[in-house]
Amino acid sequence: MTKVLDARGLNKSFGGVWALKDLSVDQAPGETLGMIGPNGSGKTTFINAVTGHLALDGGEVFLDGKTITGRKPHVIAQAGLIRTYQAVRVYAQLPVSENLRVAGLPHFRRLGFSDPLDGAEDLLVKLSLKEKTEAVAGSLTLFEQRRLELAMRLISRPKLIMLDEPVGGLNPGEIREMIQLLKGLRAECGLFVIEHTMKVIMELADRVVVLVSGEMIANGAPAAILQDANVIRQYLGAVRATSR
Amino acid sequence: MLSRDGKEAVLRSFLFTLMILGFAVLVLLLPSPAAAQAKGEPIKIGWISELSGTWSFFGNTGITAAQIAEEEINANGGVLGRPLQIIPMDNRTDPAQAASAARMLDTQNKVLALSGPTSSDTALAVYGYAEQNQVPFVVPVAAFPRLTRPGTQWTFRLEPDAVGWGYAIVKFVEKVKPGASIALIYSDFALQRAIVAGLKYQAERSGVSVVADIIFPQNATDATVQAAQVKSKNPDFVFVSGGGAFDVTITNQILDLGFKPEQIIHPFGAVKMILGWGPRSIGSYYGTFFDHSLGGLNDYAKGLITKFTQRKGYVPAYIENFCYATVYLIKEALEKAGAVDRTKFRDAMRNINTKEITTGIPMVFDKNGARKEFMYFLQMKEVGKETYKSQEAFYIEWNPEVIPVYQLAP
Amino acid sequence: MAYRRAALVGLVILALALPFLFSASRFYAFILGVTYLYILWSSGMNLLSGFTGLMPLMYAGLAGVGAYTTVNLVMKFGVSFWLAMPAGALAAALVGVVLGLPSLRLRGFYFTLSGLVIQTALTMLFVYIPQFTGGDTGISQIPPPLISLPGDRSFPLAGVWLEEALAVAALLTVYVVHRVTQSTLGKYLVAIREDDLLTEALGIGVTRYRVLAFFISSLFAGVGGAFYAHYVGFVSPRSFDVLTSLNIWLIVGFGGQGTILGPIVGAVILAPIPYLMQEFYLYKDIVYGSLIVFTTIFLPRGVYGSLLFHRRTRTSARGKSEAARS
Amino acid sequence: MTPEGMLLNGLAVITTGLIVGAIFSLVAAGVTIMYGTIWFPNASNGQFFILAALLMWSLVANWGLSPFLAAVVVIAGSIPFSLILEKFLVRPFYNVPNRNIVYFIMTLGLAQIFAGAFTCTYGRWSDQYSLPATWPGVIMLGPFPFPRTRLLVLLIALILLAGLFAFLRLHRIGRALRAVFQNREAAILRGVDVRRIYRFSFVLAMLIITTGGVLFALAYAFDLTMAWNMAIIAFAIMIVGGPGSVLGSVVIGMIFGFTQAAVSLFASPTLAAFSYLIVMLIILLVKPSGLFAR
Repeated sequence: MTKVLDARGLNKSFGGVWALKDLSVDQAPGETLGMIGPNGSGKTTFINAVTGHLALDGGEVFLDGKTITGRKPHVIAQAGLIRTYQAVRVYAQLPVSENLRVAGLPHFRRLGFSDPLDGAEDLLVKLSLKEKTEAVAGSLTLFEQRRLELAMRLISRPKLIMLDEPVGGLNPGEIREMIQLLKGLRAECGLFVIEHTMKVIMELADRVVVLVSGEMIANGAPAAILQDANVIRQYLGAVRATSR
Repeated sequence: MLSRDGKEAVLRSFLFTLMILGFAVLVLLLPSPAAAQAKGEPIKIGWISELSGTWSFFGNTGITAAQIAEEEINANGGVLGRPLQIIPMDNRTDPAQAASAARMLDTQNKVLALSGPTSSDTALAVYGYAEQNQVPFVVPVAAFPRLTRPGTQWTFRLEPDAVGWGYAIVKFVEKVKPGASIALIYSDFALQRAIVAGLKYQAERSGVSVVADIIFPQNATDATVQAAQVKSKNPDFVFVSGGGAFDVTITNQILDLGFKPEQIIHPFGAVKMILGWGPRSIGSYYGTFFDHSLGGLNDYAKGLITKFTQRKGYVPAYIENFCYATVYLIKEALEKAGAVDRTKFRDAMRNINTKEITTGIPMVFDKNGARKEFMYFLQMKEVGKETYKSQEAFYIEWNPEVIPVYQLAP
Repeated sequence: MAYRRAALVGLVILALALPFLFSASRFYAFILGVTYLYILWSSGMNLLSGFTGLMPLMYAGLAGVGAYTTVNLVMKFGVSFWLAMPAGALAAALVGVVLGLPSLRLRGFYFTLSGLVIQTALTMLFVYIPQFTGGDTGISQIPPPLISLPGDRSFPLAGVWLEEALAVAALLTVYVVHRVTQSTLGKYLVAIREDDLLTEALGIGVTRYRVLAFFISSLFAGVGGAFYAHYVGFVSPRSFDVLTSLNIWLIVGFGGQGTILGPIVGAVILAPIPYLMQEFYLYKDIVYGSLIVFTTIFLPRGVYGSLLFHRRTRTSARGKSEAARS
Repeated sequence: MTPEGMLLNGLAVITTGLIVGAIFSLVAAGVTIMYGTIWFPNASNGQFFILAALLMWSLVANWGLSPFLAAVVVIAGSIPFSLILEKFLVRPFYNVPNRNIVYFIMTLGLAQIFAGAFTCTYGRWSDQYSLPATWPGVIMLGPFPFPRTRLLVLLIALILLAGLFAFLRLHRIGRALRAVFQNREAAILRGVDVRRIYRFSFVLAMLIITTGGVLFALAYAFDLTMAWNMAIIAFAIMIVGGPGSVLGSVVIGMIFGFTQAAVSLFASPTLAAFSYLIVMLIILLVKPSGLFAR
């Protein structure tokens, strides 16, 4: 059956330095894919390239079997592939409801709804932002903003959300909550998660791709990855060292 | 929003800005000339001029001369037994502002007539309003021909038009050296374009050859290269006319390249320009319509020169004289009209046949309000810090349409 | 809401009535007309500078394009003002779209700077093509718009009636801008102003909407230019130089960026100053400059903007306290 | 054209290009330092430039000071002046988000204030200002007579530019400045006192701009319209050269100088005026960071 995401032989170099080197990643429907790797290994570059924020030097990207290679970001988002940012990004000056409205506006007709806020209620409840509906987004806590970010993606009923470090800056308690939240989403849409926190990857991902300087050095079940000597030498070793 | 320390610092910057303001106000508290005292309801003349902005110098020097005339007239019983009142109005050297100033004087101050602009663009703005709303408009200093284009009803101009100056310059060259060659180097202003149009037209007919024609953009800085170009053409005369300070820059750089002052002809010589050319330029020629070093000046002229020099510290030249003469012309026309009425005043101006108060040069206007034209050419003899001496080299009179001025500068 | 609608109706009636109330003095009527012009212009610019977050320093230049196009059509080709004006507006809008293209690449300050350059170039251009603009001596004796009646009679739309036309134009502009800001487009523009990357990522074609904003905003620049030319009766490159752009921006910023009433407040307070301050011409530039400095320092939100802001913060504070009590 | 004439024109172009370019470069360097470090796009730099020139005029033409003494006075005077400006108009905004726009608009206002003050003070005394030649006479370069004063100005300008380079490359504070140009955060991490660098670079920049004005007054007659021209030119050079790149401002400044000088040989000088605006726009679109940005 068709992959939800199928990226083939992606190449991208910045001034001769390979950010992505012949990288092929695919993701089955319903599967949650994790991506790990040291800083500057090209994880965010991968998201940027796939979601059209960055022009590729080579390679093709398919979403649900249809090509989205070289499309503009907003076209790709319309097609159902939508991303979040490493640093949380919401319209700080606007109230939560307006944030959702803007997020919904470009999609609701395509989805056959009558109102851009169709389904916003349930989302706010599910992400426990209900009582914050009228608050200005800038006044929310980081965790709340992270959740709002999710809501703004979910309202477009995407096929796949690419999350760039979704728990960045959260405390352990919040991280636990976030993981539960994301687990709850897996039924609705595909998740692609970049993380440094192994805990998140271990609990969330069905499969993990390890990136080092733009190349895939391992690809498999989280448990297996943890044992992979190559991965340990090139990446996890470093993580352990720092975490000690 | 600013952070708290930002805020209080901002308060300081507020005080600072106040300081600047206070300083500025102090600088600007210049004494305004007291309105002349005489019996009865004054006859109002709106004086729209460049009192601030790029050419504020000309506006201010001009209005000083006009106010001298105003005071003299009122000291001698005014006009028709009533005082004459000049209402100064700033146009910020901005035509649009001049147009609205005209509207204000017409509708608010209910002036009898408009006058005052010392540059063509502001004058044309007022011209448009005056002709449309039938307000008499006496132009002291503005040379663009369009101001007296055929069909003009309400506008009268004392200064000969710029295309005519070009004609006069060629006539002058023709006299000094028949068949001479001349190079043109000037800034791209409407005035200069008009002069050059007339100059080229007449040059063909007088056998004067134009060997170079170099136009500078209005914001040029340096003319050395162009001066060198001119040099390599080696003409008998160089016509030099830059905008603002660039005029002095061109002149100096032409001289640097080894031209003799005697080869340089400036189309016009306002006092600060002449002082700016400086001792190096002694021997060079400039066109003008009044100069304190002209021979046989009458008492009005002498009076103007002394009074003006007392007030401003420098001698008056043609701009100041035209503004002074304008006020006296308005007085004479009023006396001819016999009543404070716009149409009567306009007709009086049309039929006026008199002499310029200071120079005794004929003052007659054709059907378009263009004056019987004339021009002096003077040669610089000595230049001091605030004064100079020149000597008359050539004088010429001609009819406004001796050449097709309105086609040459539409 | 009801009292609000009443207030709006009142404002409209007032705007339409003022020309007659002022008609006693042509001078004050003229100032009123100019104020209407600036309401039109600043509301138009507000769509870009306020709602889209782009400061178009070439706005006066665009107004110039509109003005010169209209004037040439009317005076050279005898086209009726009412046909020439839309043409001029369209010309301005198209030029505006082209000159707005830098905004697709340049962020914030760099766009502002490019605007400054473009404005300078436009002003120079106006000087260097005298066959269309009359060069730096400008075009004078521009006739007032003609109203042609059945039976090929026609009378010039002058005096009070021209001010009425200006009032209508200003009101229409404000209304259109209001509608735009309420529409999806408006929401997108605000979103783009707040964070264009995020907006693009959410599936909104930022480029298209930026261009659209430029088109509409420049359209108003052109309309204003056309009316300016035929109302003042004179245009020259100096009528449309960078200072005019700054003036319009100052009105928007002073009144309140990104609010509907802000530009109106700003125009009503600032537009008459140069005419009423004639006697103090020496200080005019200094007062004007100081106003710019003050506005940027003390009213980053503008007069009306700050008013709104404080009201909003107060209500939201009350909201919080109630929430705390319950 | 005779070979003699060609040589004459060639030398004219070279000397003019050098002198105009050198003065442009100086002012642009000042502007670029301001923007590169403090993020302060000084739209009123033209007014400061002309202020220096006007003061020179007052001191030399009216008070009869010797040009050298006058120059020293004016340049020295710029230091306290700029310290005051820094304290009251620049520092308050150091921690305001996108302060560069705030600065830009504020300096536009400031420019307006100065312009107003000038037109109704100096503007009433004269429409143009020129100093007597500091060092009268010419030096013959082959057929080309080169005025001594301009030679002097050229030498001073070049020496100053060289000095500026040496300072930025070799001196401790100069290096700190460049560190801030390149990467503010990194500089902070490396323990550079950014506030101090800001203040210093503002004063330095003002000093350079003032010197530019002084030199211009020595070499040319000038009027108030020069202020706005200079502001635009300096911005143009900064943008094309790359904000914060002194090298860029000098290279581009020189190129501008030479185009302004040479263009009239093959086209009308009017084109020169347009050319740099167009170039600037293209650069803005293609490479907003400028040609010499690191």
